Amino acid sequence: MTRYFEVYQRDGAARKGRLLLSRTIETPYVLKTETLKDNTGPIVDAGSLWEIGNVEKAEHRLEQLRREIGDNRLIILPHMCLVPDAPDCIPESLEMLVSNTGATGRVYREGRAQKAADLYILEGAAVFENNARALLEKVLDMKDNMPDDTALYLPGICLPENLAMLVYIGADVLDTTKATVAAYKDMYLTHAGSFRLASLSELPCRCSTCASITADELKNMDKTSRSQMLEKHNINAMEAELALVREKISSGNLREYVDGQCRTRPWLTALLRLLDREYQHIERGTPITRNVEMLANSGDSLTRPEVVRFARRIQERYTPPELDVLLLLPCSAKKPYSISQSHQKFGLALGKYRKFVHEVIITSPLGIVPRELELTYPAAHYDVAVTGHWDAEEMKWVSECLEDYLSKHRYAAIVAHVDGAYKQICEMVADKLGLEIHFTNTGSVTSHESLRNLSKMMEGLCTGRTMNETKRKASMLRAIADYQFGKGAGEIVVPDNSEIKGPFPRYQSFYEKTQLTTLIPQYGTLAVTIEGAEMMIPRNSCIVRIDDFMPRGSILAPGILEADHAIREGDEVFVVGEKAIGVGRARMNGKEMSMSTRGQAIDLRHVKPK
Amino acid sequence: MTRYFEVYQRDGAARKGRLLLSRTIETPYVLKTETLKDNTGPIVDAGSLWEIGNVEKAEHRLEQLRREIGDNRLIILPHMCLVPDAPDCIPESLEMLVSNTGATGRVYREGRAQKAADLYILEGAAVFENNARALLEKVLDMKDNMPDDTALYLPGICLPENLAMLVYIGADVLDTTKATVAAYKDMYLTHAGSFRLASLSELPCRCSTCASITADELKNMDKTSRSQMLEKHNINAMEAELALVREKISSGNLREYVDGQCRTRPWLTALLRLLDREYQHIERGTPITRNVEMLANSGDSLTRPEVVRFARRIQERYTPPELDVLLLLPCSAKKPYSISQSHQKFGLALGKYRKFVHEVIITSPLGIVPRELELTYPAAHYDVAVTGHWDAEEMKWVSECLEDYLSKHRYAAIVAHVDGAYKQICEMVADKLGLEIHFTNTGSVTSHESLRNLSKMMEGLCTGRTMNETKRKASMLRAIADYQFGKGAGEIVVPDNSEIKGPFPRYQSFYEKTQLTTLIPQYGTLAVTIEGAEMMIPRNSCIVRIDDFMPRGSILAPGILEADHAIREGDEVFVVGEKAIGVGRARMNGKEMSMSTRGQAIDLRHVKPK
Amino acid sequence: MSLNTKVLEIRQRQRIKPTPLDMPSAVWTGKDHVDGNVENTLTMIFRTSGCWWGKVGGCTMCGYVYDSAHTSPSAEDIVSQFRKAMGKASKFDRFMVKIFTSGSFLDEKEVPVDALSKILSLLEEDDRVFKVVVESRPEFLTEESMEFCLASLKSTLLEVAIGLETSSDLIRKRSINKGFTFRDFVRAAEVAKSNGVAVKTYLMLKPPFISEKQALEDIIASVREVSVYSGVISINLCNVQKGTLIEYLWERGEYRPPWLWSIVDILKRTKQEFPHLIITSDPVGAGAKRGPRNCKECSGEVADAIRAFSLSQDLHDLEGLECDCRSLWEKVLVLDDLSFGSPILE
Amino acid sequence: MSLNTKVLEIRQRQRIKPTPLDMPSAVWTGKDHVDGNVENTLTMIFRTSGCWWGKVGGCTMCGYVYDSAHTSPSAEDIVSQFRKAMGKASKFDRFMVKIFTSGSFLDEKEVPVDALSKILSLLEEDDRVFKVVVESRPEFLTEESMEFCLASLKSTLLEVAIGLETSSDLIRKRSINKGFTFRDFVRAAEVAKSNGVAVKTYLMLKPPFISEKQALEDIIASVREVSVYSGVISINLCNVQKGTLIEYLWERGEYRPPWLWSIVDILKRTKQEFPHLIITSDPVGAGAKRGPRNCKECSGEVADAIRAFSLSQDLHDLEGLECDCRSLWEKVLVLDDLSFGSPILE
Repeated sequence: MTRYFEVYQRDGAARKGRLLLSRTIETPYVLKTETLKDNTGPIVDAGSLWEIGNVEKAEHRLEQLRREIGDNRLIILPHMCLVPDAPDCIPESLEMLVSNTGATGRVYREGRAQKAADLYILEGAAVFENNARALLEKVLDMKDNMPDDTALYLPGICLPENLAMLVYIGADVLDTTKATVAAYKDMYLTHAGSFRLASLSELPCRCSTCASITADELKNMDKTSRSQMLEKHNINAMEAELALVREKISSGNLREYVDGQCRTRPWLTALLRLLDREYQHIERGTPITRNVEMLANSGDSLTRPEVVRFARRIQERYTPPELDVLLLLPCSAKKPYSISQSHQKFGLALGKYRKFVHEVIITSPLGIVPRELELTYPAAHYDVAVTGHWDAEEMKWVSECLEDYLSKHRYAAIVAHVDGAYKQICEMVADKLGLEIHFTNTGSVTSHESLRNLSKMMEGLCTGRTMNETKRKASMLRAIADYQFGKGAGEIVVPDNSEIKGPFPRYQSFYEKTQLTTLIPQYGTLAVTIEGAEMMIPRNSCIVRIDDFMPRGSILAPGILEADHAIREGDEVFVVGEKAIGVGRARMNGKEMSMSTRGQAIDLRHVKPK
Repeated sequence: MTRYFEVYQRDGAARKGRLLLSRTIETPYVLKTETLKDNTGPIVDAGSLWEIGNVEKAEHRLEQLRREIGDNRLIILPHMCLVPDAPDCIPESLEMLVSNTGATGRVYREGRAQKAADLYILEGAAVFENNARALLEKVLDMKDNMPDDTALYLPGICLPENLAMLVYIGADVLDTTKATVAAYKDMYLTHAGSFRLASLSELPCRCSTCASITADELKNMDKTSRSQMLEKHNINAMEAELALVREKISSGNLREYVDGQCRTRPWLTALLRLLDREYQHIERGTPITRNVEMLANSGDSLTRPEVVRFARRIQERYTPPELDVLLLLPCSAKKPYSISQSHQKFGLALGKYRKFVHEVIITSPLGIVPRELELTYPAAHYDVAVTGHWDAEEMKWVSECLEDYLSKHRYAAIVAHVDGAYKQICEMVADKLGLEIHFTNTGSVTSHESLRNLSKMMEGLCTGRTMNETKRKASMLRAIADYQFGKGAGEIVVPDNSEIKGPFPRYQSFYEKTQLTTLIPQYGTLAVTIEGAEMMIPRNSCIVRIDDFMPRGSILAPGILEADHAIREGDEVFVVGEKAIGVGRARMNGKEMSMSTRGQAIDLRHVKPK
Repeated sequence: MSLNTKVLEIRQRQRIKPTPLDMPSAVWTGKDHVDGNVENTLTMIFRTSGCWWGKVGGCTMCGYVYDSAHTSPSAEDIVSQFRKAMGKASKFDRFMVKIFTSGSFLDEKEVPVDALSKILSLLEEDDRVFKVVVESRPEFLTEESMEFCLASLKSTLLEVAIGLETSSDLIRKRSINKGFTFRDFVRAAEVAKSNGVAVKTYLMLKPPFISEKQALEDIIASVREVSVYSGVISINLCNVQKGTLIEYLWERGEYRPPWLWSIVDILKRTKQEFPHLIITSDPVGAGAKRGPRNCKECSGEVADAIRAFSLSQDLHDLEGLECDCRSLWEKVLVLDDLSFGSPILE
Repeated sequence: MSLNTKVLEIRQRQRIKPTPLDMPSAVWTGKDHVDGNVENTLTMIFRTSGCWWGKVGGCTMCGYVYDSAHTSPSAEDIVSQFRKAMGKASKFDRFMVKIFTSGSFLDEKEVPVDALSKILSLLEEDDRVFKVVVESRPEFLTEESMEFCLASLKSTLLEVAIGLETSSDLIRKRSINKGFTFRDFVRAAEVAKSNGVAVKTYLMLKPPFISEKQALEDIIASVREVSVYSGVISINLCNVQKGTLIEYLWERGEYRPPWLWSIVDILKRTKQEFPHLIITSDPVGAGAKRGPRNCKECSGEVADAIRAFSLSQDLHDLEGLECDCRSLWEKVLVLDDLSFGSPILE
């Protein structure tokens, strides 16, 4: 839709992008509000119809302005703002205003059809400060109605304390209005909330402004100088927060930051919680995998999209191997679980019975992790605060995951080698489903006695189906394929009689001497070869259709005709064009690929001419 | 114990104080570690026995150092540090070292008898980074063994990200060791965690150092200059965080800040949770009331000391008025509840039946709030994130509070005018206790139909005991007195036949024309007159015994002979001396009053010579 | 939903209490600047059947509709209201009478012709009354109505007051919902003028949706355009009246009344430009949360200066006003223009 | 709990695997600086019943005790170990022999007198062997033992190596738990000297609890004091051996092996002060997480320079070493001194 805005990194609804104007503006961006009126900046406000008087004059002003400032600056088209609760009384003809050249911004009002623009401004955004539900509703409505490759500007609402959250819900552009107003009201802003200047005994900041003066000196300045100093500090605080948030997006842990930062104000916490309930919205932008640790560090971690997605995919896509005995195990601090001391001990205790046993790990916040998926993000990538105590909500969530699993999948026998909260969970679920679970633990799960108990229990139970080493490896790759591409994908890309090479965890599957997949341990995902891709393409999932060209290196969004909307950033995708097929890694989600006019869509790994 | 350290503000285990040395050092303080070796600073390290060689030489060095630098600088006495897990092999004679004059610091090692000092240093503190349980254990042990009016120094562990939490668990002095080391390892520190310099595309800070340079320029500097710049930034980040934390202590919302800040690292979250479980330790320093809002903004708010104390005092100290009908109501966003629109509607619906009814409000995170205590901190002072959804842990906690109440106090009838989670809680508890609860709500609790239902229900039930307006007011003051001073205090300070003057909520109780108490609406506490004090003193609680002097204005800690250890900051206390009795507000807790040699202990309001 | 529908919807939620039909809504005495002198004035607001425009929706800021009677007062009732009102002026030797209804005094549906002629005759007969000001929407200001009035009111001066609010048709239509155009006003003013009747114009500072700066500049432009037709301009400062769209928005944080600094600025600039024009403003409710205001410190003092100037027409009365909040107002002028649909609440 | 008890407790948790009694623990060949020349050396470590001091607790850094045999080897066993070891030197025309046990070669409980005299005689008989170095705790270095050795070893030079570790009695006692004093060392060294036997002294850089700077300065002071009694000083860089107190602490983040920059600094300063003293250091395990190290980039190169200097005794070999981590080490020297009981891990 735009030649002037490009998104290049995403995390949930947050994203990093660039407004490609007279100078490149990195987003998320905090606009110095007053520069909108200063025709020298990269973004210029054409003004309000209230002041211009009528649409003809507005049209004239717009034309003149565009001539004056050129195409590479963004004009906010003449607007006539109401307030959110006002009845709509804007002349229809105002919406027809367009600038035939150059970048434009438009005020967005719910319910009005939207003409093309590079930037949309949420009308009356500032009214929704402290109203989490209303703000989220408005932003979701707006996101539903604007293309992904346009920028979203929330005017007049930003403070250092809420900036991270505003970006997290999807803002690309914010402004300094509140920072300035606060300064002139003698309010001192920080990422941790605002202070009345009069109440401060020192300046809790080391910005270049605050480093130059003491609290008492500042308090004793005349009003204008004082306000100017405060304004500088407030804007510094906002820009520092902005830069931090940008770096947090880059490093893949904005969620962790927001999880803490939202505790500054109840409405921000409410916003986080409400946003998590808009799973579709936030999951769409959440990469399938990351190479940083995921911290599950508050009660609200149970609902973060990575956790919910993992649980849902287990529920919807996972098929257990054909074994009769289920062993439930506790998680370990070290990841993947199987390299931890405790799991190595469990393995030794199982010994020759291991081939009879399907292992499933119980954990908070992920719920359950079948052994085959222990490498899959975030199962091998999370860390939690360990106190030994599980709260009721954790217990509930994990129980629900286990309950869902046990009600779908039947075993001849279920053994749980667990203690404490893990055991309580097993008991609750067993009770609810009327299942018998054998508990083997006495004291500590790694004590000699407990481990001996486990061995003995298995000795008695393990008489049914078994799975040899090759099958076990194959079932791991299949489970990952199903997790990644959907149920049934595993059978295709890891057919029966596949050969599995490589040491754990660097497995590679071969079929009739041809390599089809490689397990990438860092992410716990499968990379597919071109031959694998050829087998997967008929499944018609994760497909990206491209135009009539020979792709190489990476594919840009404009070259894409259509893409599976289920594709997520980081997904393995199959490229199908008239000239070639290929396989690569998605750099944006499928909807963005289909709709965007700018940006890297796919890092191609293999191509094969048709 | 000390002439050189004074604490003047407390919040939980955190505190603001001053080291009164050659220059006054405000604590919490971040020491520039290297200055310990520079004999010109206010704190000087006399060195290690490992290096000095033997105790005689150490003694000599100490004497010489004291002569050189004078009394008003603090000397860290010669020490011989091991590491925490080392067996003790320190010569006993080393502990005997004393400086007969001037301020001193000592290294603290668990299990060793402690000689007097102004500052104690936790041996090997840095080893406990990332080990919440061990650090907390060590700090608690240390706090148990050192007087309250000495400073606690945790060396080598501080980072901007953990500073707030270290102060929250009780650190007074920290240092820059890690900031410097990080700088020389090309690590860029922020309150939100650390970054590898190489990974930064911009500097997420606006400190005077970062404002002077770009990320790329910094990366391209030679190693020494780069490290020096990074060190300056890292220390700036730490000092900004320190100043912020000090202001958060002043403003009474450090907990709220820590509640967010601890999400940076799992071990910090674990530390918060473990600390809350050390209720004795943290409650002791928590003021009884504050004049700022208390934010209950994460799952961990359910265990903060203010919440637990409120619930416990209801359980241990509260006696309901003698009425037959209990009405359970939902809380309101506006506080106190009774001025909210919803509660005003409930009141209108009750109408003439109100005098038959005892009202109890259900709320998260406080559990239950009897109407009489709705003004009492934090019942009138909290705010929560509202999403309409209650998590399982909240439900569990509130249910437990209600269950405790209903199992202790019997009514002829229980009515609950509630919906959603409130109703579920009532049902769970009714079920568990085998009680019948009448539900009157249909749809919304403030709908006409629901309110009519409530009226009708009351019409049918209200035939028993009643309470007139005066009694209702008196019962409010009594409940507050019991809450504040312990069960039975209400009967003493608001005797039968008291007259209650003043408009809600500024009630005053009179007995035989003499005023005994005033309700302070801001805090929801009672202020007692000298006549009231005379009646309370024989109860022997909240008593402070002073020496043979005539107190006026405020009482300093050294003037106190003995104080009730149950006294908390903000408590109303009764001063008993040979020359006079008095009544005032505690500025520190009872143990501190008894033990401290410095600091304001009591703001005296009334005195009467004996 | 159109603006009119929304306003009507809000109106219909209000309850109007029954009131006696022979008692005026309000009467008070005061002082006004009249033709170069400070004179006593008697202001009376009649309770009538109410403004016809207000009954079908009406202006977004107007709460006066709720002063109307629930049934139409008769001609006798209105005359009776007038007599009771005149009683308040017993202490005056000379005074001006200002007559308002919650709508238009010249609308026959509100004030029957019999009552109109009776009242004007009684005023003509009272020698103490030197001037009469009546308010009306422009559609009732016709050759006929003028002649009718002047027939009763011979030697006593007549002035008609018209609530134009702004010279911007866009704002009057889409923000205020006033229901007439600037052209309508001009026509009415010219009719008055040609009949030798003076015209007083009411303007309205800061209707909804308009930024502080836009509002300020709109009034300056309006004064300029109105000065051609009207010798007296009175600038009302919008306040939050019960049962209005403005109130509905204000309760939701979507409206802030004008700053007093804005009217000070307007008065200074317009009086300098038009020294002979009488420009007044009564800062009703100044300093209250529903009223025009600066900060708590200075609102009282600044409002007093505005009142003093309105009486004296002397710009010295507006000199020397200073407060820390003035620099905040200056920033608000800039930023409120760039907030895209939300007022800067402080 | 005393240091000795703790060390013993840790020792008792280790399992010692049964090994053949007639095989030495280790044998290797190398080059050493000997009296101004670089010579071939054959180093052999006998498996004996073990260090008597190690059996009752012993040194905090020493894991050699686990090289001892589970039952006492006989004199024949030891001689057999010797013969097998000598096989490794078949390619040499001239070489020096260095004999270690996990304790003291001169302790009769470890090496029976028969074995001792047999081995020394065999060495004397072998013309290729020009010098023999044997290690012993000082208590076994007596007039009697010297005379006994010299009786067998006539023309072949004898040197005794003593693990003094440090000249600080405080550190040796409370950090290393060595079980003898500097005075004991001096006595032993003087006995050797008076018998014309050369003394080589082992020092130990960075025992537990000691800061990097203290450790560095302690070695410098030790070299100074030892130089009076010993012509050859070899500085061991503490590494984390299995089954030691150091390992126990290291696993808990409470010990960091010394920086290679520290030994470079020590070598430079001591060699400058004592140009005629032979000062060597073998950076065993350099760069490994359990070994002495700088950063990943430079550890290899710096360790090579240290080895080169140890052979050449030429300070030029230590010139030109540079790495970004050097400035970190400089900061660590300052800060590790002020960390009050926790090492600065990096």
